Amino acid sequence: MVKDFEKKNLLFLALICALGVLPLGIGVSTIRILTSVFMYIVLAQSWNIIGGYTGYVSFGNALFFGLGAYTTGILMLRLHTPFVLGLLASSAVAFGAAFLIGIPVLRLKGHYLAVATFGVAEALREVFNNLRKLSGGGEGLSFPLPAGDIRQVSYLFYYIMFILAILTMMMAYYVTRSSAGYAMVAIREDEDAANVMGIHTTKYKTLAFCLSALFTGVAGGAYGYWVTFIEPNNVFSINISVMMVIMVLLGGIGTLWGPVIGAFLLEILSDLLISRILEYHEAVLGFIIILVVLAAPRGVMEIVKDRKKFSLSYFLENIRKYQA
Amino acid sequence: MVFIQILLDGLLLGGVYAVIALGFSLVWGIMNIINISHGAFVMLGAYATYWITTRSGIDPFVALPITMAVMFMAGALVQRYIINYVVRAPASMTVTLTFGIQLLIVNLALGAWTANFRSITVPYAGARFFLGPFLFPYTRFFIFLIAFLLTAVMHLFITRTKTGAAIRATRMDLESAKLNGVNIRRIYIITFAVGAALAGAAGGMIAITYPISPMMGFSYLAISFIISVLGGLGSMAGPLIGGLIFGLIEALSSFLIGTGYKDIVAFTLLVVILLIRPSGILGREYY
Amino acid sequence: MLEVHGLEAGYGDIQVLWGITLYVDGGAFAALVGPNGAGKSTLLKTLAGLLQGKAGSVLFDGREILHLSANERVKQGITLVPEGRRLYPGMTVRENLMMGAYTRSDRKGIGKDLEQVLLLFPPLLEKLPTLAGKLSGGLQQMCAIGRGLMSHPKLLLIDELSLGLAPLVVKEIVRIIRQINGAGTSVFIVEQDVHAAFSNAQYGFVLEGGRVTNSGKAQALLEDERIKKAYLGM
Amino acid sequence: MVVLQGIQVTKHFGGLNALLTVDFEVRSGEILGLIGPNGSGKTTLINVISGFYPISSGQILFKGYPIHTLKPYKVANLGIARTFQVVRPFVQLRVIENVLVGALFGKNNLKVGVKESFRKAEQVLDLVGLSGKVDSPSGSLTLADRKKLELAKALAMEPELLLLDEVMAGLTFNEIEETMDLIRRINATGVTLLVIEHVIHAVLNLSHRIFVLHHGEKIAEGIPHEIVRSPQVIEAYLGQEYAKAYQERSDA
Repeated sequence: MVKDFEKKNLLFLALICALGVLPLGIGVSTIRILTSVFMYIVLAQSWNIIGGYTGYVSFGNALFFGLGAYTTGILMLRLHTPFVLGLLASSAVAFGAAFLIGIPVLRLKGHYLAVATFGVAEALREVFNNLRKLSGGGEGLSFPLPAGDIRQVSYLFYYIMFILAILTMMMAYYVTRSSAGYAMVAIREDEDAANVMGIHTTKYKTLAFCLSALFTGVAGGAYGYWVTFIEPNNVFSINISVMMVIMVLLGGIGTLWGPVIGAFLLEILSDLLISRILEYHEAVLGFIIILVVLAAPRGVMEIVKDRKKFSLSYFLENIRKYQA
Repeated sequence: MVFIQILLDGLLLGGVYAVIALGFSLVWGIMNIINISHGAFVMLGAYATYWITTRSGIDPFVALPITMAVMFMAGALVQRYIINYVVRAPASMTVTLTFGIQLLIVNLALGAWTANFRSITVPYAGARFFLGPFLFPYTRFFIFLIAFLLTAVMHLFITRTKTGAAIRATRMDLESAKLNGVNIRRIYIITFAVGAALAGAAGGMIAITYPISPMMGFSYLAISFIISVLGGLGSMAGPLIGGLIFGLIEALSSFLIGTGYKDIVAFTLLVVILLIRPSGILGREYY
Repeated sequence: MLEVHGLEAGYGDIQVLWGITLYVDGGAFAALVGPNGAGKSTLLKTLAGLLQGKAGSVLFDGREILHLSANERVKQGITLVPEGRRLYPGMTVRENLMMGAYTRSDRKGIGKDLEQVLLLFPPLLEKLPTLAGKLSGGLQQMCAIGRGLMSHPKLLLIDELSLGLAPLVVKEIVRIIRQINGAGTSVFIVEQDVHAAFSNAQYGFVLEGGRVTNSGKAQALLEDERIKKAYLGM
Repeated sequence: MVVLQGIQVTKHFGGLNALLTVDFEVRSGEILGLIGPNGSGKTTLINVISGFYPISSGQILFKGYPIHTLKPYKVANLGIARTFQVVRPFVQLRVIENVLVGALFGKNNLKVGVKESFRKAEQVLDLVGLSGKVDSPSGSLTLADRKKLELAKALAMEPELLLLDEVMAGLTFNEIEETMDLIRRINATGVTLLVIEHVIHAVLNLSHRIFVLHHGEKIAEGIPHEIVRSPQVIEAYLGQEYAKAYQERSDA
């Protein structure tokens, strides 16, 4: 048992070290893809906390990404604050927004919650489209350019997103092993039963929402500085919200490593598709989404855990499970 | 005067919105599925009308029933071979799945028809009539009438026909419906296909008045959300009244605060109604 | 008419019925009683096709129907009046009754059966345009049974007839059911109220812990001390 | 000493009186049996005590403190635990994690850490006889084990008052015997119990006192042996006619 644990930890450490030195040996475009993978690990894992562990399926988590991006951007551009301070502010703004939005919205469930979170994100997108003075409105916002040559800049963002991904993973790891984590899962499994066992459900739902906002906001800020130009229709996009959900579903909802696998697979795949069949890559993505939801809604993790399951009958059973 | 004309324009537009939301709220209410691909179906309906009109030269209003028939078939196929397998699944799955369908349809359409805007030109495009000092373009006025007609037909279908009764029965008590011999799967196919046909009709109506492109659907999805929540899911009149109210609100807010803010008002309204009264302003307990 | 052999069924992994064997003859009035949690409703749901039986056989008119869906069984002539009535609350009484005839297309026959139902349950007549959700419990039960009759069943299954009804109402409804049975429809009722069940049926079964523990002539069962024991444990 | 007291407790659902001016008291250290035919309001009573439904009128006092306005989690934090008639395990959690949730929250509510709560959960599982299934997924348990788990979840909350809603329904004879024994052992540790049960012989054997609900009203209260001889009770359970016939037979 102890040995097993150590082996796992060693493997994990080795992986971190390998990823830590990896950029030194690869091209800028590959670094870029991996940076993007890390960013989506942050987003997917963060969504996993509210949508996966707590069972409150938000379709508006992009709003934290957008808020984070604009917070860092506005601070850097208008107040010339250092980047790191911007990121800290982004985390605070996202956390605070989640608190204010979460208390009323998390009373809703299922479809109503999905529509409400989507509605809040869209409303905010429109607000930023109209805040011309502050955010540049629909024309977007240009960040100051980071110093250094292309390679140095790509290192910078690789490591920023890498660290964010590790931090998010650690948060998920520790939260799910804490009493709060058990409260969240209990709420997902049966909210009424959780309530009669003494769990202040509103408190833990809101906490989960705030935690899911925290690093999403930071990632938004880092993303803005990375791509140097943001616009509301891009950073508040429903596509970002849905990507979080898809990646988690693909990897395995409510599991620690599911979001990692999902983010990796989908990001690499969509990159391959873009380079091969640019025009139809989103159509193929749509097709993959349909396939995943129908045939493997509990994701890759379930098959990893039990390899015997990898058979046609497993997929057929999944397909039949929810039919009318 | 200008103010009243703006309200009238808003009402006319509200008719189209009502038809967009009619199919969406039907599927949501009966099958408990939020069909994210509804906007894509609207777009397909617009293109169907466009192609029928431009290729055969028949009047777009005549093309509407053909569009609806085509979309009915398309909807039936999508329900039978895709949606049917997630009908009992949680929202995370149904929403994601229909998002995937939307992505697939829109991007295939982009590939096939490019992102360029197209429009149908009818000889009577500019024709209008006056009622007192107020101006009514013929096309929009007809579309408004058709919206009423479709709502009325749907109301009769749901309340007066045997299939309509079975649809309501399925909604009210699934087990009882099974015990009465209702084939639930068939009911779902009909419901979704009718929803798609209505989306098609809405798309056709939009194609007559506005330029269309494969990307047009998404904003109509958002409108469907708002109107369904506004009107509630309990009746066929809900989307009509919700659509008219929304048309008015949109016209008013663009006039009073500015065009840029109308969507903020709309989405804020959506969230506020959900929080205060999730069953909608007109929502009923029973379908 | 109905022969059940070694029927096993349940929900998901949880098995509730353990090898049920029973029969209902053509034209018979049979009853099944048992305490809460014995599996009575599960048995009826399995017979009506709402639940899939896992093993055993269910023969109806000599045909195996174990794997037929609920709507196919209705067409074969088995109709269940479910526990708690389960009317369509937002539909009128007339609409509810007509939903019972959903599988039929013989207009004349349907009209005749509607008349028949209204003759059997006169209080429903003036309530035809009323929403079913607004009826009293007794009227709801009448409407539910009427809805079941509208499918013109050969075998009518009734779950928890007396639940939540005043004794006089139960008596009245039981009288009507005997009338229905007298007209040729086989009736199989499942009840908690032992007396309501066995004082009217010809023969009956006792279900305990998912198994049939006793069966025979209804009158004999009524006097059997073991039943009281099953209920009151004395 | 009275642990729980209900004064004129009434609960309407629409026009239906699920509970009508019910007075009751649960005394410290006792097992109080609550019986009544289907639909008599037993589960509703547990639902209003545990804060699931607000009551329409009346009062419920726990150790003299009014609890009828509290949310369920508050009631639980005060030391009242309940089980559900249709068991509600957290299906995707292991057996021990289900119980852990009770130990973490419940009456202690975060005063104990995760590690210690795991130990507590193990003890409770030992007590109910599930120690062999600690790591099983709770969705895979048999009905009898699920019932035990439901009990364990409530026990781990370290309640002063435990409300049991038909923990024996659907169990075999032997399993019922086991459960009765378990309930006695729980009671022996000082926990007061209010037990709803349809398996009458079990509740008669188990309870110190019994009260009977019928159509939402209390129709009898007393020690077990008196209760089963009460004509009202026999009538409520088996119907008027049956009661009459039985009376005649036993007279003869």
